[in-house]
Formats: sequence, C-alpha cells, structure tokens
Amino acid sequence: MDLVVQIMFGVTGLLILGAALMVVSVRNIIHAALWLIACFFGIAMLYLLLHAEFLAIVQVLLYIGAVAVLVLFAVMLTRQIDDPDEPVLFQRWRSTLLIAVLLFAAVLVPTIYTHDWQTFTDPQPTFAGPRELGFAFMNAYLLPFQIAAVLLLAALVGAIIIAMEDQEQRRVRVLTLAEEVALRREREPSPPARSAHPQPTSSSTTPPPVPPAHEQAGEGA
Amino acid sequence: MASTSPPLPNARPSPRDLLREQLATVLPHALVTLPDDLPDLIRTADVVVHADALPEVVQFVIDHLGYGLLSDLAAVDYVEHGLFELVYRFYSIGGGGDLVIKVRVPRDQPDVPSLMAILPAAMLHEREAYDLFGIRFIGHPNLRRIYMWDEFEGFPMRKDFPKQGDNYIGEGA
Amino acid sequence: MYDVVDFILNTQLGLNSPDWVVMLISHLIVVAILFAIAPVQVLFLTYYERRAIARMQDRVGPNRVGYEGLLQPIADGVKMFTKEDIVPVSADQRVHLLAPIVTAAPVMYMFAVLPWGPNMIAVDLPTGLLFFFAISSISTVGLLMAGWASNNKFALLGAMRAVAQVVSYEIPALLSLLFAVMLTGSMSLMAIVEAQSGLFISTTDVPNIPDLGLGWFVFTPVGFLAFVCFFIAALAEGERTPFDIPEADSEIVAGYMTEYSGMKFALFYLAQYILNFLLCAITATIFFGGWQGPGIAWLVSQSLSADNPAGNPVYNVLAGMLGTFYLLAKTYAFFFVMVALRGAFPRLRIDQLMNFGWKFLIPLTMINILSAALWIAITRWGTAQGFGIIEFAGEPSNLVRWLIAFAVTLVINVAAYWFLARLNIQDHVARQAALAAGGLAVSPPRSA
Amino acid sequence: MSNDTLTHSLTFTEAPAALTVVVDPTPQIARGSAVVVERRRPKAAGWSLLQGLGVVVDHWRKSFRKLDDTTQIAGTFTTEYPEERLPLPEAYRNMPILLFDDATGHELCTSCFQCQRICPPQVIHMTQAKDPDTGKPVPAVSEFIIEYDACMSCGFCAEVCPFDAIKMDHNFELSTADHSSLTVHKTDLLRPISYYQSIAPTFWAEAEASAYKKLETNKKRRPATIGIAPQMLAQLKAAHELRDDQQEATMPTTAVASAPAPATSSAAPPARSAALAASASDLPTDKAARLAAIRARNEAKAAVQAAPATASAAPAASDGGDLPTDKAARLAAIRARNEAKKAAEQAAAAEAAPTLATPDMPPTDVQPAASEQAAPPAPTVPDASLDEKAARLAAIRARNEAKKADEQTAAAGAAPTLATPDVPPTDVPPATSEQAAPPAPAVPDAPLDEKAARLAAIRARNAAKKAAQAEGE
Amino acid sequence: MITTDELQINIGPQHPSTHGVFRMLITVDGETVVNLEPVFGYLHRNHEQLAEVNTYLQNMPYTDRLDYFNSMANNHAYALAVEKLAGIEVPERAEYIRVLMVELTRILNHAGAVGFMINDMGAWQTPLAFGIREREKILDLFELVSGARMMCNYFRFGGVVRDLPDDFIPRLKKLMVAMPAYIDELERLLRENEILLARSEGIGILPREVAVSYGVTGPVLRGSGIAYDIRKAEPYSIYDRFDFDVPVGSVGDVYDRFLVRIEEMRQSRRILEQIIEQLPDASGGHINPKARQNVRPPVGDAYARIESPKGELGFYLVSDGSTKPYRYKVRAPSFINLTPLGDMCRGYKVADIVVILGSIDIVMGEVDR
Repeated sequence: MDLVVQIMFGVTGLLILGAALMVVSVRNIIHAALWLIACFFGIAMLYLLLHAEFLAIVQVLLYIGAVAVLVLFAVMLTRQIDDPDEPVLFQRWRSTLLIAVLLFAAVLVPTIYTHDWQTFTDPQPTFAGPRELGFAFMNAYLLPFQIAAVLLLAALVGAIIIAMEDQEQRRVRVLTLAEEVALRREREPSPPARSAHPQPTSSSTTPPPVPPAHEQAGEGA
Repeated sequence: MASTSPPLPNARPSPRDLLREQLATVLPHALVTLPDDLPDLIRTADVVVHADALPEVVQFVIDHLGYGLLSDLAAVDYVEHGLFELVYRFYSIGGGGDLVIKVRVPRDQPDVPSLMAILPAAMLHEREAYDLFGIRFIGHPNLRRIYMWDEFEGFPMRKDFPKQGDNYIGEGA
Repeated sequence: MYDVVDFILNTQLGLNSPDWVVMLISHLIVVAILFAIAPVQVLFLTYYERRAIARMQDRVGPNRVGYEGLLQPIADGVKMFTKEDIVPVSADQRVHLLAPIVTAAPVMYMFAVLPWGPNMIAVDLPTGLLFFFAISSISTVGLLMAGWASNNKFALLGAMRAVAQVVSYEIPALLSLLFAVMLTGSMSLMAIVEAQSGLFISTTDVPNIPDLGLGWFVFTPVGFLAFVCFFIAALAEGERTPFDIPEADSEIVAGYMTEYSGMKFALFYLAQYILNFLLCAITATIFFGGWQGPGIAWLVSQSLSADNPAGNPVYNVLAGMLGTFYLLAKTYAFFFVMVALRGAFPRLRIDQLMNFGWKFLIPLTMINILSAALWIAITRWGTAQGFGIIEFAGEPSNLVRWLIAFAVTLVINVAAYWFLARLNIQDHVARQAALAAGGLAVSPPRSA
Repeated sequence: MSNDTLTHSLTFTEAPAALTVVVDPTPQIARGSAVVVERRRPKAAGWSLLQGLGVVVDHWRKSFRKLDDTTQIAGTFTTEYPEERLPLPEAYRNMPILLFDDATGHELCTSCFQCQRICPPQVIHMTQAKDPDTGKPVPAVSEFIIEYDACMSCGFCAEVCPFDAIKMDHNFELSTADHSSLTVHKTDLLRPISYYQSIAPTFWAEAEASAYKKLETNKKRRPATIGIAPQMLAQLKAAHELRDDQQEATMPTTAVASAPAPATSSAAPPARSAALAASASDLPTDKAARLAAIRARNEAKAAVQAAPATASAAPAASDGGDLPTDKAARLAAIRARNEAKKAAEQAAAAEAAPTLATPDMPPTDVQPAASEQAAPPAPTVPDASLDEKAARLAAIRARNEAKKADEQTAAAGAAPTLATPDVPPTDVPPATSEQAAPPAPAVPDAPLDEKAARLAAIRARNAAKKAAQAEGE
Repeated sequence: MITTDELQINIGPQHPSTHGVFRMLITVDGETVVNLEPVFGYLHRNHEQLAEVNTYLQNMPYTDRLDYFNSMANNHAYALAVEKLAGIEVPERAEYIRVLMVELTRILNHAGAVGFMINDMGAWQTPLAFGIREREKILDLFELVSGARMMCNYFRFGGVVRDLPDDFIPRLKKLMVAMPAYIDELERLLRENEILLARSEGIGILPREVAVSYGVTGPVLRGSGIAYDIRKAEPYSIYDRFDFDVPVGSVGDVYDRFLVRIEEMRQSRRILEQIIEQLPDASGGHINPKARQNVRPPVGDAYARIESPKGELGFYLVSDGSTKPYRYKVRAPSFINLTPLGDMCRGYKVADIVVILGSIDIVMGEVDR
C-alpha cells in the first residue's frame, strides 16, 4: 500500500513540477494558463494522497473552477497572446534566478532541518475535513482568516475601481433612436417653422438626418 | 382616431392638380414646362420639376401638403430620348392617392440632389437607383452599390447595358 | 455491491478472499456498469428529448430508425463517427483537440457520487455534494479552451458567455443546496437521500412517521424554494432554454462548438447531455428523495447487509432495481420539464440572465438559508442548544415543532419571493409606464 | 442641406392664401377604427410562464391522437410521406406532360407553338412534323422537349394549349442524380389520356368534348403514322409480331422504359373502381342486377388473377405495351359507346342519370341499334381482326345483358334514395369504369380471347354499376 | 484605465437568423451595437430587368418568387398594376376571390412572421411550429385552387385562373374554426410571457415621430402607432366593403409589432367571414379571361399598390405600347422596411438585433429581387 502511495506521490510531484516549469517557459500565455491548471490539479491530487478530500475538492472548485478560469478569461481578453519575437527569458534572468533560488532556499532549508524525517504518520481521515477546517478558522487562525477576508475585500474594491471608467474620459453610451428623438423633442419643444400644423402626429416633424452614433458627453449637455 | 370621420381623399382636387397649382404660386421656378410635341412615351401629365429644386419641392410637399411618406422612387431610362426620369411618389398618412413628382435628368450627366437630408426614407431608394441606373445623388452619405458587388462595372438596368455575354463583369469576378 | 460480492465470494463460494479483493471486484463491477450503461442511456436522452419536443409541437419526431426510431441515437452516433474531423487552419491544434476531452471527462466523474439505490453508489464520499460541483467546474475550462482554440469570434463569445453564466449560476446552485447539508449535517449524497424517508414529513424531523420513502425535502417550504432556485440554476448550468445563451444559435451560431465537427462535436454534445441528466438526477436526489419511494424501506430491511447477515441477497437486488427505477423515473420526469421549458420559452439575453441570477436568485437562496437555519432551530434545537424560544410552552412534540417550522418558513419564503419578484416587476412597470407615456424608453444619458 | 445649388429660400410667412390647404395627416379610417393593441402585464411573477408551459404540455398530451380534422389545433397532423400520401387536388401542377389518345395513340399536340411562346423560362422546344411525302408541315409534333430542370411549374403551357394536349402532371418525385435526364423528350412526356383522366377527372371532363373534336379534325390532316405516340407505334409493331407468334409476344422494352413514373399513382384507381362498382352493386335489391354485378366481378377477378403482378403494377407501362388488337377492341367499344350515347341522347331516354352524366358514361339504355351503329367506325382501325371482332361481340353481348338487368331494375321501380353509405359521393369519380379499363387489358401475354372476355367483363361491370346507380336514383 | 475597443462582426450572410443570405456588418462596443450596416445583394437576380424581356403575363409567375411567403399578394399587386395600365375590369366574384386569397396570405404570413421572430429570440421552434401548422392548412387551400402551395400564380389580368372548387368553402369554414383557437393559444403561450416581455419591450423602438420619414409601411409603421393601412387609406379592389379595424401599437417596439401582427390575423379572419357571407355566385362574369394572354396596354405608366402582409407592395409599370413592359419596378416592402434597421438597432445588444430584424419580417427574395 505504501509503495503505491509513494509511486503516486512521485508521479504527482513530477506532474506538478513539470507543469510549473511549463507555466514559466511556454511562449503562449494561454498555454501557460492551461499548464497552471494542470499544476493546480496536481496539487489537488497531493491533498487526496494526504486524505484531505475536502481540501482537494475545494482546491479543484476554487483554483480550477474559479481562479484559473478567471485567469484564462483575463488572459484571453488581452491583445497579445503569442508573440514569437519576445524572448522567453528576459535579459537579467540570471540574477532573477539567483534571487528566486535564494528565497526558495530561505523557506525550504529551515523546514528541512526542523522536520522530523524519521516518523511517517498516516494522517487521520478527519485530518482536514470541513468540521476541522471550520474549527481551525474560527479558533486558532481567526486573525489570519479575517485579514485574508479584508484583503479580498480590498481586492474587490480595487477591481471595481479599475473597471470603472474615468468620468472625464468616459464615452456616453450609444443613444438609441428613441432616446435621440426624445432628446431632440426636449431641445426643441415645438419647431417654429412648422407651427402651422395643427397635428403633432403629423409627419411634419421629420427629423434632420441621423446624427453620428457617438455623442460626446460635452456635446450632450 | 375616431371611426366616424368621413374619408377625405375624394372630395378634394387630385393631389397632382393641387401640387401644380401650389407650386405655380410658391415655387414657380421649380416647375418644368414640357413642350407639347413630346413623343408619346415621355409625355406625362405629372408634375415635372427641375432637379435642382427637388429638395425644396419635397420639403414643401411634406410640410404644407402633408405628403410625408416617400413610398417609391423609380428610375426610368428613356434611352432614345436621352434622359432618365425619376418618379418620386409620395403619400399622405391621411389617406388618398399618390402625389408624383418627376425629375428628368440628361443621361450623360445624371446628377440629382439627394433627399437624405430631408427624408431618411430615400436612403435605400437612392442607393438602388444608383446601383442599377448610375444616377448620382449629390449629398447621399453612403452612395455605394447595393445589389451588385462593388467591383461591378456598368449599370445593369440601363437600356443600353448588354443583355448577353459576360464581358461586362468587372475585374473582381 | 460490496455486501453482495462479499456474500457470493466468501459465503457462497467460500473463497475467503481478502477485503481488498472484494472491494476491487465490487468497484470494478460498479464502474463497468456505470460506464457501459450511463452514456448509452444518456444517448437515449437525446431521442427522448426529440420525441417529447416533437410531440409538443404537434409533430412526430424521429421514428424511422428502428422501432419508433429507438435506434436514432445510434444512427446519430454512427454519423458523428464517420464525419470528417475539421480543424481550422488557424486554430490552436492541441488545445482544440484537448478541449472536448477536458469538457467531457469530468462529467463522467460525476457519476461516481450519484446514489442509484440503497447502498448503490460508486464512492460514498463524505463530501459528495461538493465533489459533484467541483468536478463539474472543470468542464468550464474545457469550454474556454474550445472557444479560444477555435480562433473564431462566435466561438470565443460563446465560451465567454458560457463561463460567465456557469460561474455565476454555480453560486445560487450551491447556496440552494446548502439547506440539505444543514438539515442532514452531511455532504454525502447517500446520507441526504437516507434522510428523506418518511411520509411527507421526514423521519429526521419526526422519527415516528411511517416510512414510505416519501419524506422528501421538497415538501417543506425550505426545500421547495430551494428546489425552484436550484432547478433554475441547473438550467443555466446545463445551458438549457431559457438560459441556452452560450449556444444561442440565432445570435452566435453554435457558440463554442461552432468550429467543431464529427466526434469532437459529439463529445461536447454528450458532455452536455450527461450534465443535464446528472443535474436532473441530483435534483431528484436532493429534493425528491432520490431512490426513496414506497417499498424501498421494506426491501432494505429484508436484504443482506452487515447489520442483517440473515437477509436474502435477492432483496438487495430487488431494492437496487426498485431504487434505480425510482431515481430514473424522477430524473426523466425532470428532464421532461426541461424539454417542456425548451419547447415553451424564448431565451433571455445575457445581461438579463446576469440580472436575474444576481439580483433575484442569489438573494432568494440567501433568505432560504436563513429559513433553513430557522427550520433546524425550531425542529431540533432546544434550550440545550441555546434556542429555547420554542420550548416556552413546555415540551412540544416533534410534530408540533414541525408544524411551527413549516408555518414560519412558509411565511418567510413566500414573503421573500413576493418581495423580490415585486422589486423586479416594479422595474418592469416603470419601464412600461415610461414607454406608454412618451416613447422615451430609457432614462436619458447619465452625463447629460 | 448639402446641395449648393439651392438658392431660393422659402419664406412661408408670405405664403398666399392657397397655402392654408394643409392636408390633415391623421389617418382616416372608414368602416372600422384604429385600435391600439393592449400591452398586457403579467398578473403575477411567474404565472405567465407556467401558463405557457401548460400550453406546451397540453399539446404533448393531445398529440397522441392522430387527426386530420382541420378545425383542431392540437394533435398529430403528420402524414408520414412515403407510406402515406396526401390526396393531391386536381388542380395540382407539377411538370407538364403531353397527352395522346389511349385508343389510337394519336397525340393531341398539333405543334401550334402556343406553349413555347408563353413559357416564361422558355424551356419548351418543339419541332413541327412534316409530311414525308410532300414536305409540308402537318398539325403534329415530331419532337417536343421540355427542360424539367428549369421549368418553374407555372402551368401557363397547359393553360394556353387550345388542344388540351399539354397538361400538368401530378408526379412530383422527380429527383434524380442524372441531370441530363431532366431534359425530357417527347417519348417520355407522352401519357395516355386515361392517365390524365385518372388524376384530374373533372378537369378532363370539361375539356374532353372539344379536345376529341379537335383531335378528330387534326387526325384527318395527318398522314399515316405521324402524330402517333412512339410507344404506340412500338406496340403496333409488337402486335404484328404477336400475331405471328403469340407465345413470344412481350412488352416492348422501350415502352416499359418510357413511362414508368405514373405507374404507382394510376395503379390505385382501377382497384378502387372495382371495389366501388362491387359495393355499389351490393345495394340494389333487384336480383338480376346483383347477379350481373357478381358475375362481372368474378370475371374481373379472374382477369386480374390472369394478369401477372408486374404488369398490373405498372398499368401505364403496360398500357404502352398494349396489344393492338385489344386496343382496337377497346376503341371499337368506345366508339360503340359514343354512338350509343348519341343514339341515347336522340332517344331522350328518361332513365339517363343526369346528375352523374359524363360524356364517358354509356347511358343506361343502350339501344340494340346503337351497337349496330357502332360497327361502321370500327373498320377505320387499320388492324382490326377477327379476334378483335370477337371481343367486340363479347363486349356488346355483355353490355346487352347488363342492359337487360338494368331495364328490369328500372321496371322494378327502384328506391329513389341517393344514399350509398359505403360510397361517399365525392369519392366516386364519374369515370371510374373508364379508369378500370386500361390496366386490365394491358396484360401483354394474355391470349386474345381472354382479352376479349375480360373486356366483356369490364363492360358488364360498368353496366352493372350503371344499373346500380340507376336503381339508386 | 481599462479601455475597450470597438469590434466589427459580420452577422451573415450565412447565419441562422438573417432570414436568408443577408449580412449585417455590426460595430460593437462590448455587446452594445454602435453601428449597423445592412449589406444586400446575395440573392439579387435582376428581377426587374427580367421582367422587361417578358410579356406582361409571363411576369406573373416571377412575382410569386419575390416574397415567396405571400405569392398571392404579389400576384394581386401586379395584376392591379397591369389592370390599371390597360384598363381591365375585374368581375365581382373574382374580386372577392382575390381578397379572400390575400387575406389568407396575410394570416399565413403573420403566423410565420411571429413564429420566426420568437425563434430568433431563442424559442425552440414551438411558436413557429404552431404557425407553420396553420400555414399548412392555408397552403392546402391554395393548392386546391391554384395547384401550387407557394408559387401560386393564381391571378390573371381581369380575374383569376379558375373558380373555387366545390370543397373550398367548406374547408375554409373548417379553418375559420381553428384560426381563433390558434391565435388565442399563441397569446396564452406568449403574450404575457415574461421572457418575451423582457426580450421585446422597449427593444428596437421606432418612435412615432420618425416612423413615416423612414418610409416604412405595414405592421412596422402601425406598430409605431400610425394607423396607416392602404386597405383603408386608399381602398383598392373591394376593401371598402368590409368592416375591419386597424391595429396600432403605442410605443413602436418589437412587442408592439408582435401584437399588431397577432391582431391583424384576427382582423383578416373578420374579413374572411364577411367574404364568405357576401361571396357572389359565378354569374358576375367569367373569372378566367383566357383571352387576355397578350395584354397590350396603351402608352403610359401606372403604379398600383396593395397592403401586402409586410407593407406597401407596389408595382410601377411603364408601357411603350408593346406586349412587354418598358419599365417594371417593384416597391418591395421588405426592402424599404430595412431603411431604419441601422438606426433601430443602435444602442441595443447584439442579441437584440436578430430580434429587431425578425420583427421587421423580411424575405430576402423581395429584398434583393
């Protein structure tokens, strides 16, 4: 049984590493996003190996179903998806690599040293079930949980601000024909040259030719 | 919109006479007086106006006679007489018969002022007449071919357009 | 299945097989059955839909291939297989190929947690309900891939619409299902089904109710509102009329499937129908008792299980058959409703769909969660749990508690529905008044 | 305004008084009013959706009954086409066909070019026949081509034809993979009159008299074999061979290929007419009439049994392969009948059924003299033979028998009710007996005697039916 | 900050909901239509020039192919034009038969138009199937009288091809029973349907003030609230003998056009009832004037128009005294009603334009001619 788990862990690890490498190395950013999804999927498998079913499912639901899809969504809307002229690695990649490795080591080395490698404890089935996670969030990790929530809220507000168009620069939305006619009616309640006509329903209130579709805000006032 | 009001049209003078009478007083320069000895084919009882005065006449017809519905615009090629005739047909929403305004332009210089500034209804009519007869409507914002493809050469409804053969097809074909 | 295999191998044949062999065999059998039967009967679903909708339109529908056209789906399948597989030149070839797979594979996983009958479930995950929706969300990635890889404006537009719609409507879908999790305290679909025994009143609320397998959640106000909300959300998730916007043929041709042909197209089609089937099945499972029905309880009590080693395995099979029959009957009934909806209604516009989802459905499901909490508080809790209001007049019986809960939640839910509907209709009324007044349809531009 | 040429500006304030004539542009509506359509609002949220759903489900529920009642709006109205077919109205027009006389094979077309001239897409092409001896044009057509692929089925050709020679076919199953086969030549266009009569009986009844009259005039102006349908020519030839060796007489292949299409559509009428005749003959109480009917039916049955299945399935084709002698016999019979009719008209018989009277029908009281009168035109048929005479004799005899029965019926003072419950009146084409005629004698390898017998049987049946009808009245 | 680009999308010429080979070149900002330009000509066959080389009668079957939904109405307009040009009288009974056919045509056209419009909104064929069911019954009647279901070619100068068969009126009466039931059911299915309301109310408004200046006619104009119906405004044939109302809309949106069409079906049925009542016997004159195959009108021009189901259908004919028209011009309602399409669609969503197009009810055979 252990051997099977080990093999599966190895395969999953390879998948995660390979996918992560592809994320940073492929040219096409859509492909990068798709590799990212593969990477997330591998992590979900890792959770499963740890008997953390709930976490695995949440990982799939949130990271693949929501985060990755949103990333894809955003990426697809960008203009340049695949530019063969752009080098994959930018110029100072060596120093960047060095910094990355150092940072990674700064996290990993203490972990390796502090971890007790000798004992392999099979985690309990209820290691990370919904109940345990709920208790953990509401007790031990309440503060981080709240901070994360505030952070998300801030992100939400930021997104709205970014998405909101600038009031000054904003284009007035396109007027429909009915709006245009109503606007014209407001501006000139009764056409003076045609006041001889008793019926407002007559065809005499023929409009001037259709104005351009876009009206600037300044003009509208 | 009561149902009781009597039908109007028949009690009045015919729209054609009305128009001729009114134009004679208001826009006398617009009317074309046709010679009496015209060939049968191009003799007409309808009001013929000068091409230049057309927008004025139409504006007058819409505003003061109430004929605001541009129903039809037919171009006719009288090739033997060297002219194009444009038949503008107006109706009144109030009912009754048509009011016809005819414009005659020489075949070699078929320029007519566009009605687009007055009536958007003229848009497709004028494009059609341009496409099939080559009548140029001065002031039309989008005077392009409508049925034939853009590369097409010639105007297929003209009487002198070859009825057979394929050499008239433009380069694009 | 484990019990039956165990019975055959160890008790009847006396092989004394180890535990894992029994488990492996039983799982393999289940998987084989699922994969052999499920897609085929989903294939049959297309025939069912076409016949039903034809009947609604005074037509006959496909009736040429086989008896009354029963082999029509097979013929369609053969046609799909033999069609040329066209990949646009400018498409992203690999992603184009992967997209239908990514779309179709996850929906097959969803069968894993669907309970077909008493003890008939491939994997009884403790988080089955969540698994169901988590796995289905992978399909959206496939849709995006398809839309993007086709390199077609209509396909991309369709994919965008599909994803926006599915992501938006997952929220009301899950929120409306939350009540079941709250009521049963479990996300296992099996547990949810088992909680729905009884007769109009669930045995979990009033334990001494006779068990006819009819204690469905839909009979409670909470369950009913949740059912309505969930079914609407399921229509949107399954891209069914009136929410079939991603493949609105009159607008964007076929949406993300525009550039697909042959078997790849069939895979999308299959995925969609499997998803629809599963959504109907999950509706039946959560609100209409799944395999619950009259007679099941008795059959289960007679059958062989760990608790009842003296039972007869024939009853296991019978219970399974009856349960499957109940589930399928309910599922097909819901599918019929889907078909009738498709026959009756036009489709909404994408912005109207979003408005409806965010402004009407989500608030409604939120209120429903409140109702569900009240339901639990009234029927289950007492002073011990810090909710003694219900016990002010002594010790009410379970039935009285149930009745009070019914009345309270009914009032809350009806009020919520009425209020939200009125809000939406007010919008409509104002618009119509404006239209009637002067033809100015919409308010003048904001900046003017 | 963009035109710079406009120089004159209007100042309407100075307009003369005449300008006050401004047309009131409110629409004037007589005999009715303008009603503003009501924009309803849903009564309650979601209610109208349920209502719509109810309509659809209601249709689903009702769709399990199969209907053809057009007053209903719910139910299955589907006609499952290859198996079931809607009855085509007589006026139905598909592609044009040419007609020729069943009996003699004379084409009705005189090559007057009317159809060619009127044809809007100009798909009709014809060549006028010339007398081989003199080289002068004769009123017949030597080649007639219709491009079916470009024909727009407007029906003008049939409408303008003064000789009723071109008619619109009812066969719409023309799809083919062979495009060139849609340029149809005269041989394939020709159909016997009886075929057209079977698809449009009343139309033909209207046209028949003048058409035959014009045909007679034209025939006189045509030399020998010109203007005879090619399939009939082939038949004539085949008949000659047959006379040499009856056993080897087979249907000419050209004729088989010529008119395969109408086979199925015209297969039905004879059977139906037989059944009708049978059912009609069940009605009279008079024994003699019934006996005659039964005998006729039995004979007809025998004849049908004698006919090979293939031949009876393709009556039009076998029509082409008809034996000349048999043709002649039939022609003689028709002639006789016509003569008899004339005689009958002169005699102003009281028993003639006026309501159903059609030129086709032999009147109920055929004078014995009439059949003798019938004899003179017979020799005009070139190939008249002894066998044929025998057939004619048999026919006359049978008819006489029937007539006797009929007379008895009349004498018995039959019930004057028109009610024939088995037979809806509209379903009885007046010319059913005529329709019955073509397929039965069409069996090519049946001996001549048998032919004659069958012919007699048919005549007898007709007469019996007449009797029944007369009695019904 | 985040800016969006305008995008050009071609809807058509091969698109499920352009009602034929019709292209709309739309410029969209997001999903909002900024500009729309209709592109025609994919079905152009120079119908008008074809007519100049044909005789007057030969043109009759070609008019069937203009608006192939309403061949009877096309026949009527053309026959009226030639009769006006050549001064031909029409017998009483023939007039009644003509009006009968055209009103049946109106019902079948509107049944189809409403169905197709709802189809464009995304209904899966059901309203259309119901409409087609009724249309089939009417087409059966057409086949009975004319011999063809769609390309009827039934009218002749001075009459019609042939008189009504005996079983026509009984069958028509049966249909008259089904028709109100069909219309009521359609209303029950759709009229208050909230989805339909959401999709059609306030969409594609053609305001009353400008409707006339765009030259639109028919249900589009009446939907905008102007009670202009040629049958009332300039009665032709025998329309002055019938009582019927002119339904008009109040707003001018898609919903109004939908309602106007439904109400017009009711009014047409009313006319049919009166026709059945008043239909004279055949003594009023021979209704098929076979002699008029070669019409040779005097020199001059004539324009005749009818209220076709789609709007004003007119034929302008110029005669030079020969058997062929010197000029033959079709004033096609489908074509002219497309004039305001670009302006009507401006400011609405992409999904709305197919609905707006559907509410105009075009047939490409007539648009492109």
